[in-house]
Amino acid sequence: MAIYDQSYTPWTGTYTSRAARIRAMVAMELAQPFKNVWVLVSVLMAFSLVIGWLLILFIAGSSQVPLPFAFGNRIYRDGFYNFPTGSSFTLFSMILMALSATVGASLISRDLRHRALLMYFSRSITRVDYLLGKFLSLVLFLLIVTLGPGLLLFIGQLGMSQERLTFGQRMGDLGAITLHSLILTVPASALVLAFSSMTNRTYLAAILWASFYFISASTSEALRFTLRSDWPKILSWTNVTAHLGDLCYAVRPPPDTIRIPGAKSILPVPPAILDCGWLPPFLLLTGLTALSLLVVWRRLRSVEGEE
Amino acid sequence: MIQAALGFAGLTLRGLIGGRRATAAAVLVLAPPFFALIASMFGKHVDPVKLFHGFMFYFSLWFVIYLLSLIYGISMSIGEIEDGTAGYLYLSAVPKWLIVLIQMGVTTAALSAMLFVNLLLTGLAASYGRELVPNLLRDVVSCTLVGGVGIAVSLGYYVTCGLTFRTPTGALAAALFPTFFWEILVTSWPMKFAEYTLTNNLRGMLLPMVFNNSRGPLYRYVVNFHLPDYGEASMFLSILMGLFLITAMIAAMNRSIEGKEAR
Amino acid sequence: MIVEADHLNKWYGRVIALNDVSMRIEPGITGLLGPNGAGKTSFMRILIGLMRESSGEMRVLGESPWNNPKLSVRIGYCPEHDGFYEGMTGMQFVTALARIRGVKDPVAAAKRAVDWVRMAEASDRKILTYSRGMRQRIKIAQAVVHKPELLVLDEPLTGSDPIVRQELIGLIKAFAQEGGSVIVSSHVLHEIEQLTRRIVLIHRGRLVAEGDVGQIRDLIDRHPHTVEVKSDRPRDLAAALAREPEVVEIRFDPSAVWVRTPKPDAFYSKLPRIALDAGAEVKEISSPDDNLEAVFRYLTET
Amino acid sequence: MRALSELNVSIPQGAVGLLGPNGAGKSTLIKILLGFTPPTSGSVRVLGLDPRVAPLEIRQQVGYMPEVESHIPSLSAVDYVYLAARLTGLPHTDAMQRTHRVLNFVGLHDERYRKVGTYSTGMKQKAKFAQAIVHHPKLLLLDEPTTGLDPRAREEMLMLIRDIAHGKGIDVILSTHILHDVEVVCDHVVIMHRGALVAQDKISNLTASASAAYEVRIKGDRDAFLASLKGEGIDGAASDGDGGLRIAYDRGTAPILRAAVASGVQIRRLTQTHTTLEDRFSKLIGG
Repeated sequence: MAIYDQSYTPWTGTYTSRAARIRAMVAMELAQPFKNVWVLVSVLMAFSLVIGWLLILFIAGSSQVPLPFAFGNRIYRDGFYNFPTGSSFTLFSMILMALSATVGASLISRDLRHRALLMYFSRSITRVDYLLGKFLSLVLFLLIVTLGPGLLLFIGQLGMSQERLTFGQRMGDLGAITLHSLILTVPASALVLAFSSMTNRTYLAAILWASFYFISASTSEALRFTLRSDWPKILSWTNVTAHLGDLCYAVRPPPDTIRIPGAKSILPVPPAILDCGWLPPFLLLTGLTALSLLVVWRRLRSVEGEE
Repeated sequence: MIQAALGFAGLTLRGLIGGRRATAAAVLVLAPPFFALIASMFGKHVDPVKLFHGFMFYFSLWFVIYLLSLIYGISMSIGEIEDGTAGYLYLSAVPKWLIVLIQMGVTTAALSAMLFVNLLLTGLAASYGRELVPNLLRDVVSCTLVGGVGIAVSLGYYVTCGLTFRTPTGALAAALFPTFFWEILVTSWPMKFAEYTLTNNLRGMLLPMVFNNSRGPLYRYVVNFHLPDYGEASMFLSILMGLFLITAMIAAMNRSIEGKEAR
Repeated sequence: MIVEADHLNKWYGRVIALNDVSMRIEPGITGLLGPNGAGKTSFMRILIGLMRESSGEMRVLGESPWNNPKLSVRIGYCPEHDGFYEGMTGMQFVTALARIRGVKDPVAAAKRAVDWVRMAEASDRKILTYSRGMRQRIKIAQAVVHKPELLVLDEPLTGSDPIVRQELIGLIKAFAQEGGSVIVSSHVLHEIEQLTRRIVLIHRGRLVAEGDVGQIRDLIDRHPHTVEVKSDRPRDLAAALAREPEVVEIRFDPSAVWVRTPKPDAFYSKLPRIALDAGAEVKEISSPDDNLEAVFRYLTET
Repeated sequence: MRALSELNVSIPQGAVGLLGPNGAGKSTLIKILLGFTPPTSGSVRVLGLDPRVAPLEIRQQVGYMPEVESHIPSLSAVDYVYLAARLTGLPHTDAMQRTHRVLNFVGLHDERYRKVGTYSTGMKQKAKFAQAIVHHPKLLLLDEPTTGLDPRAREEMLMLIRDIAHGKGIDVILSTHILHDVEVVCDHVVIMHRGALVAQDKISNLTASASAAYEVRIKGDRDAFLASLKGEGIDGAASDGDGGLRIAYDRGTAPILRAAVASGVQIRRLTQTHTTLEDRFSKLIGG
């Protein structure tokens, strides 16, 4: 008879790389939000926007009615990411805000509340790894609800659009939605993490982020109204992200004419949301992202050594 | 009993100051005057009345009241339960429904006071370097009254959420999602439902009190729906206020304060 | 009867915290004893009216505690976990709680309570700065500030060092001597023993036993014990022990003898005599079965 | 504030107890060893490495069990320990195997799939212990591992630590203010007070010169027993604050047994302890 040792046994083996450690952290964090029914509901909401569009496309396609609104890449910019166009509160950015508030706000505040940082930092990771892990997990989660529906729409349009496009144009669209998704998710994630690291009460972090979002929007709105000028638009989070997102599609303007018989006209392209090109908003977002990450980093440094 | 009730009022007031939430509230209260000041300092051809009304309309009476009541509504219900202090409160000479009533009454009054400060400062900031906004005090007081109703209604809803849900995240989600999708999105959409949002009712009440019943550019967004007039709005809001007050009291009467071991 | 529980149940979702608990508690000090997670806290929280039972009935001082503020002010409660308004001073905290419980002169009452727990010097400092022992004492001060008839203390002695523990025990006893009733929970038998002889055992949400400490100790002797005796001459000792009728099983190795006995009481009485007669030097006597945990095992697993 | 001052200590291999009252600087020392906080002045070597230079390498070979809860309540014990293993750098398969192995070892069986947030204190401590050993550290730092545990859970935890500290190739530093824990687990003890080293030696050395004492738990008439002890010429009997008696006497157990026979009480437990360590330690705490 052979008896095998069931007690503690030593382990020998090779350690994985730091990247693999961060990946493990991301995988764990990514699995968390889907256990929450509210989060699932809003993820479904994001996808249902797209599914609605695909239905419309399908019906229009099968009855040979061209939809001017869906031509070019306007289906992404006006129909999905920036819908409803021109509003200071686009539906999609609200969904994103609510999702990042419920999912992201707990990421660091929960570790602060339960002192889990001690466990993390007694492991073979640095502060930067930790920060990167949390950041990536939030960005990836938000990409699931931004790029995910975007890709679905892209594939649907591939099959049902009544427009003939070259391969280059298709790839241009793909690049544009990817870029647009990143613009929507990356700065938001950084900001949420910053708020999350400021307090050990998750709900407060979420409220802080929501406050930031709405204050930026309403300040811009109120200033625009009172000053009767357009520059305060840049103060609004929604406007900045929507504007930069819109610019992603500028490579491929919608066709002037549509060759399909029966199509009468094309809706005019709405003017740019901000009249300042891409640089100022881009700098603004980059600056905010960098600042937020710096805040988190500083905060982690002060927390790590604490009792 | 009366003394105990007063004790609650004192305790609630104490809870309003101190901690991160007070900082957040202070930021919320001071942000509009700050931006208004910047606008009136650096803006050219600024009309103080427009500036003041714009901030009041888009800022104080829209976000500030909801976010303030959200912060305090959540922290005075599930927040206290989570921190372990609710156990002390609910072992008192005062029935739970009355505790909630006192807490909500005091908080509403205090938040209205904050709103008053906020509006007054905004008005003063808007008049910086120019003549004072005419009827400033009248506008501030009437807007505070209207805003107070909004605070009472939303506070009632948030406290109900905070007392019904078992975790702060659940309560927050239940509070955030409907409010913001309903109040923020639907309010300015040209659709029929828009007349049933809290915000549009508040704005309806504000119309005769501040804007002399003339729909200026601020009300231009009202398309395809009927803006409730003063009577309709006050009726709607009182019903809502009573409803949420009652649900909050019922929730308090039924809430078990569990220890940490339950989770 | 200060507490009467009748078929009390409490569930959290599918987790059961209390399972059909019926008991009566008389005035005086009563110890609620059970390991971590036995359901002591749930029982206490139902008792003071913070939680509602899932089914069954609880009566405290003749009334139902749920949503009963008149009863609430007759009970003082000291929770296990720390939850304070950290920004308040100890005095402010106790005064505020005295006020909401309808005490006539809250400031004087708070002062009395704070003095009573010997926190007078520190009472003007913020709770934020308090040490563990001070937090424990301020919790007790708030529990007695409204002169309750019944004091409910959840694990008041856990984690405090021996000096603080003795002080707290003194306070609790003093409260009982002035005519109050106390229900105190713990997971350590001798902590409770210093306070009272009346004990209720709870394990896995069930009432396991109740009675006098002596009876509980007798329970320990009602089940078989394995006794380890370390000695220089285990062989001789084993031979002597083997003659005793109480011994059913004997093992030994060069350093110790293990004896299994179904009658521990009789066995322990004889053991010193036998060892002396056998001329063996006893180095140690110990038994894994001579403690409360063994009682829980014995009572719940058979 | 100065937490450690002029501390010169070299901690040998094996199971070492870091003993001292609260605020003695034990936690600070551990944090310096892990590289969380750099020492204001002076130098440290852990397993031959400098924590300021190579904290990650050290942490791969060191397991740490913090005093505070430090868990993630929404994760199951399996996920929690697995995450800890992955963060140290174990590959997926190894991490999964090790996770289940150490959870078995610490005695978390069916509960391992439950959320850690729902655990009792004892189970939480076990999960914390599991995450500290999952990567097979060379050195295990345990900060007050027995706080808040009921007696049974405490013994279980001490047995686990003793088991891991002997014959598994893991050195243990056990920081605690409870003497009993050190005596059960460790071979070596480092006593600290107010940030300074007070004593450091093998436990056997510290106790060898000591006069022995006996801890006795009796059932029966305590006063009669004490009187009989006096009759046997033993005076130094005192309550040990733990429900038993401490008898300072070192010439065999026979007089104690005779006293028990004479007074008719039962001896339920009789163990030998050592006064010096106890005395030294209580002097420190008192002073």
